Amino acid sequence: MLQEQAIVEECREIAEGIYALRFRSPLIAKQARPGQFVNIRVDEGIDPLLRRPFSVSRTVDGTAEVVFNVVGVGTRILSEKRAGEFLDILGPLGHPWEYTTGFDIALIVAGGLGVAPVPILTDFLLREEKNIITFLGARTSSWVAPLNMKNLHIATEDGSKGLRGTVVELVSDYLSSHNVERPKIFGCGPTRMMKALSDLAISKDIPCELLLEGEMACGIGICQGCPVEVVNGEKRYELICTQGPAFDCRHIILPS
Amino acid sequence: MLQEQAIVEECREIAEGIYALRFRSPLIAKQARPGQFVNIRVDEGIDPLLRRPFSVSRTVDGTAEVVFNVVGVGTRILSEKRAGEFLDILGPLGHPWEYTTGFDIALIVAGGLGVAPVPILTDFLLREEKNIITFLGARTSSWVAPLNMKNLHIATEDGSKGLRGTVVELVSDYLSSHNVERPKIFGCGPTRMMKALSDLAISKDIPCELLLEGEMACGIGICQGCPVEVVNGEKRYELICTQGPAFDCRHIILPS
Amino acid sequence: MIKTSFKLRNVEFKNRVFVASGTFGYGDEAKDLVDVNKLGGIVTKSLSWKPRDGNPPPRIVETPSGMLNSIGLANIGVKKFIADKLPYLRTLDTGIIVNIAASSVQEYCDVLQELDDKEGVDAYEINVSCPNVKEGGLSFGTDCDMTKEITERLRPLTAKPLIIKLTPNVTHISDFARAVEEAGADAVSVINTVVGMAVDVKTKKPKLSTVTGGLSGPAIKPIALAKVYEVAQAVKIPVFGIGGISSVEDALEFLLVGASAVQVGTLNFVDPALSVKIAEGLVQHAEQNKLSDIGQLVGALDANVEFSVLQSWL
Amino acid sequence: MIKTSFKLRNVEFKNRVFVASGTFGYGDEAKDLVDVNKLGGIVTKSLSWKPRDGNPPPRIVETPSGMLNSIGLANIGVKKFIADKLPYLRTLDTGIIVNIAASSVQEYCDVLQELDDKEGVDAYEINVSCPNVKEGGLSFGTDCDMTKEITERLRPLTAKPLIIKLTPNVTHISDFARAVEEAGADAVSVINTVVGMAVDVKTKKPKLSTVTGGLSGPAIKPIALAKVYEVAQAVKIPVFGIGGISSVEDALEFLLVGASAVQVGTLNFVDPALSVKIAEGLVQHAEQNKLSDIGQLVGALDANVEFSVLQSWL
Ligand SMILES: Cc1cc2nc3c(=O)[nH]c(=O)nc-3n(C[C@H](O)[C@H](O)[C@H](O)COP(=O)(O)OP(=O)(O)OC[C@H]3O[C@@H](n4cnc5c(N)ncnc54)[C@H](O)[C@@H]3O)c2cc1C
Ligand SMILES: Cc1cc2nc3c(=O)[nH]c(=O)nc-3n(C[C@H](O)[C@H](O)[C@H](O)COP(=O)(O)OP(=O)(O)OC[C@H]3O[C@@H](n4cnc5c(N)ncnc54)[C@H](O)[C@@H]3O)c2cc1C
Ligand SMILES: Cc1cc2nc3c(=O)[nH]c(=O)nc-3n(C[C@H](O)[C@H](O)[C@H](O)COP(=O)(O)O)c2cc1C
Ligand SMILES: Cc1cc2nc3c(=O)[nH]c(=O)nc-3n(C[C@H](O)[C@H](O)[C@H](O)COP(=O)(O)O)c2cc1C
Ligand code: FES
Ligand code: FES
Repeated sequence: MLQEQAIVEECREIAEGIYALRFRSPLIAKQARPGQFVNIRVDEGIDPLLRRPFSVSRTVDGTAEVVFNVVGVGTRILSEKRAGEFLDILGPLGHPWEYTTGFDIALIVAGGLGVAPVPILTDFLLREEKNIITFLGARTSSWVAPLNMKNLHIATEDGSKGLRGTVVELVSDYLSSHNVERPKIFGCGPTRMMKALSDLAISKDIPCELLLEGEMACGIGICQGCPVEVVNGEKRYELICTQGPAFDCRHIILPS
Repeated sequence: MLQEQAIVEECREIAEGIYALRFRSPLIAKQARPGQFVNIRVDEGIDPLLRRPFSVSRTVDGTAEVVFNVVGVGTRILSEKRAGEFLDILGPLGHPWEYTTGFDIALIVAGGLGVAPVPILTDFLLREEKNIITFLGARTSSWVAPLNMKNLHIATEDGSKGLRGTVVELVSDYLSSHNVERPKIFGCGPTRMMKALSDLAISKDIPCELLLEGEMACGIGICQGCPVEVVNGEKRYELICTQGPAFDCRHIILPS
Repeated sequence: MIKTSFKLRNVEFKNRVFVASGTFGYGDEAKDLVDVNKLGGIVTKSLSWKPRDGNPPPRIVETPSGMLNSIGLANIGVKKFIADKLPYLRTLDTGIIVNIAASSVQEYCDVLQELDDKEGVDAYEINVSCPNVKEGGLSFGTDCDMTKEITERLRPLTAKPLIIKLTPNVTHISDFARAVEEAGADAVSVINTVVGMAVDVKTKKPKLSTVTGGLSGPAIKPIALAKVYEVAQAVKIPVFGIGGISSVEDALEFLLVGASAVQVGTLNFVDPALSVKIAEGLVQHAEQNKLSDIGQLVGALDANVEFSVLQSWL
Repeated sequence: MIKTSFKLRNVEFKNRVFVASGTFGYGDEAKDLVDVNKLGGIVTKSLSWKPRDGNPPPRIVETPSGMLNSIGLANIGVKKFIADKLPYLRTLDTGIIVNIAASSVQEYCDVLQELDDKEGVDAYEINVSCPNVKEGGLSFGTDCDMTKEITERLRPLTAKPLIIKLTPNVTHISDFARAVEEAGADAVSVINTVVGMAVDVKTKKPKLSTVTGGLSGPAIKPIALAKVYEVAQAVKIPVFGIGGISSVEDALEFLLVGASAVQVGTLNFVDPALSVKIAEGLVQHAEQNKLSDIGQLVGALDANVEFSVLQSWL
């Protein structure tokens, strides 16, 4: 973990309102593991005050990339960054997905901007020589499709692209019609999707780690601002920023 | 007076840390009189919260120009504006210099960024067919010199450029060695300079109007935030933004 | 047609958006920039019996997302207001709420009585954030008994709506709201500015001539919302929500926590047309949410009240 | 060599810059990012007798130039702190101030006594912004008598510096400062967070699970400065100035109005290295201004005190 003034290498719109920002940081590029995030100070001023957390999406040649949706003032400012500007970045942060042991086939399930960490996850799974099946919501598939996605299945709710239905229905159908040996689900997306995915994983008795989001002030465990309720823990809450963002779906109670 | 989203036509650095920003506004260009100002919202956010006031420096072909020094966050943001961006502008505001009657020869005396309104003042004085003698501090003379300045006298305190001494000493010397018929002083600059200028005007019995600055929240007379102490007024204070910024030097007590 | 109006005692205001005292002059200065006839009303600058010069400069300083002021209640005095400003205000098709400031209970009464038979005054807002000269300059507004006494003394003097504007600089603002409700106030305005200060580290001098001043603007919006919420839970009379409103969403927040109407203050300096935009935005919001009356938003907060006892454990 | 240290009772702190309670965890989390040995000290997260889960999410919401929190004093409890955190803290070359929270006077005493014979604890800071369970959850900190009682009860239990951290959510904070000074406190910390709230207008729900929370960050800096100034005028014991500090200039403002030391809070989340930058920046400032002791800045405000009585006329 370090705080640095990284140089922006590129910031481009990859789909409507969705941007990929790449910055130079050999250390983050080297240390980041799938599911970890960086906490970015979008502006040197004091409004907006807090850093904004983003999953590391890819790491290439000493650079790291984040992919984000413009939803408010912070992401708007970030989307206006240009190559050569400096960006105050803290990272890599958080507890990554367990991508090495306990499974043979990785089922990656991402909805919406949950697609962001899928490229880095795929990279590391491939290094571990795992089999991968990827289920994505459609919106950003045009960006990730040309990357290293494996066995890509795409869903849209209206069936306009890929299969019709939610991404979780897609996984469910797939599991019903295929024999998947020693699978593990890697989930990332909106809370509602994660809930459905968690239910599916539990009912099918498949290991499943979900990447959570939540309001964060610090991202490094010093503010206690990012609790998630857990079962069978020492305490009632754990911190998303340091004990997560990757959590075993059986360990957490997703907020309703 | 109007509030409008004006398009920036140009923003260029004219001397170190000093910028000229030109925006399209046929109405302000038409209505602005020498000494009036515009109040600019430098950013659509809420920090910095307040507008920033700047003298109208020139008006050309439906555009108006302001000239400013980068001294803080607002002027920094303003200096980064690019052609084509929108700028929320309120203006023209304030009570201008009386540039039409009561004198034949205009002595324009500007120190520091007080040079900003000199070009528009010169334009209007010329239209009134007044004689003009201009006394400037050196720093921005390279920018104004090629404009329409008349009978330009430049001073620097160290004598490195123009005459050695303060701009007020320059005027004083000039008045001692020349016979100036029906003069009037138009002063603009730092408070200390304005004080000396005021003293000079009073001792030589010359009419003199000074352009004041001061903290402003609204610029339009609704906050009572910009008082200047006056003598022989109905009240103890008048408002710089509406009753000024141009004041007869005999009417005001400059803050110490 | 969406109902936008709301009634206070015997006066119907066209809608629930006002401009706050001291942030819109006497209502005539910004007439080229704002169509005040689209507002619920204008609250005037505080008026005292005699004209007041106000404080020496600097009176204004910007702070993070806010500003401090110490205007010193500079005003033209009630008589000049009646002679010079009221005739114009009378021609407007909007509510005119005259704000009154004073340094003694008697002065409050005198100013109100001077105004009460004049045409064009719809209601009074009483600024109790003024130094009580008898008590060595301690603010009336931080003394619950004094605040109540002012209300009790003013109540019999007028049949028009009497609004007491409360200061946030007290421990339990709801005590003050209850006291003035009991004393017959028709509404409360919440909040006036929060005491604050700023220092110029180069000169080592305070940035305001009076050392401390009043903090306003978006910075105080969270504080104002909490105070409005506290007051709205405590009293039945309507609350004017004030503090840092800079958007339609901000206004909605105030309505949801229990304000019956809102006042736009500091942001008038930044965007004089904002109050009208908010009035229009509320109507749009009502349309989109199929409301027939903006009043349906008032106090519509979906809060788990049980949890709120946890608040003291921050 | 410029003197940076300052003494509180029997403890010498290396310099006048600290990190505030609840904004730096237990001091070990950010060790890769900040060299805490360059600070005057660390104030720990508030500790209670038993571990506390804290409040449900959301606990955090950003506001204009600030943030609201309602952590609910989530903490590991004093015993686990002693077992798991103190051994590491003991290895540091910086002051360790343990902050204590409790829901009864007895609990304050118990926590302090549990700590008092442990090596590595330099001083206590008492967070009185906690609900007094006996009084139905009303905060100790808004009750001057309770605040005094806590101080009186704790004073005989320790020879170490006892710092009482005051809440700004009261009418006259100087009354509280005087009360704890009388009761034997060695210093006061000013301020804790300001009560505030925020609403999600889409869901109509409060943005914090507890409805209201504590406002911190640059937005409250003007309020904090005014409170520190008020307290510093009222008592002789040192004041820790806290509230929205985001730069060396901000720290200077607090020193000038009378703080003997400062604590950096919310800004640790934004720039974990800020406190060290401020400690270094103060030394530079002293060099540039030819001061031999940072202490020369304390209370060096050049204020015209006569004017400050005008403050109530905002
Ligand atoms: C560990 C982590 C990883 C994340 N990774 C990504 C990512 O890879 N790509 C991406 O686009 N976003 C990601 N997010 C969400 C991202 O941080 C928010 O979208 C961003 O902070 C919004 O900032 P803003 O200033 O634009 O929006 P704001 O103005 O702060 O808020 C606008 C809207 O977004 C919502 N919002 C704000 N913060 C969050 C948050 N932390 N989580 C969910 N909703 C939020 C607000 O409730 C509001 O409705 C991640 C969040 C976390 C905690
Ligand atoms: C009527 C009027 C006309 C003006 N015309 C011009 C002009 O033509 N060109 C120009 O460069 N400046 C002009 N100024 C000053 C200009 O408004 C300030 O420089 C500007 O507001 C600073 O904004 P900032 O955010 O960059 O600085 P801030 O961060 O707000 O402040 C930085 C420094 O500038 C000082 N400062 C801030 N506001 C003012 C002010 N209003 N007057 C003097 N000092 C201030 C502050 O005390 C501080 O030391 C004018 C001011 C007024 C009132
Ligand atoms: C410059 C200024 C002058 C003010 N003058 C008055 C006044 O004369 N009387 C009064 O009751 N309130 C006065 N106020 C307080 C405002 O009416 C309002 O209550 C406060 O500023 C909070 O709202 P805001 O954050 O929207 O500004 C003044 C506020 C400002 C900023
Ligand atoms: C997330 C958060 C948690 C806090 N926790 C505590 C706490 O446990 N005990 C305490 O005394 N103060 C606590 N505080 C208050 C701070 O120590 C400080 O007094 C306040 O935030 C004002 O300073 P700031 O504006 O620099 O943050 C907390 C503040 C924040 C933002
Ligand atoms: S975001 Fe601060 S502890 Fe997790
Ligand atoms: S700046 Fe508001 S009255 Fe002059």
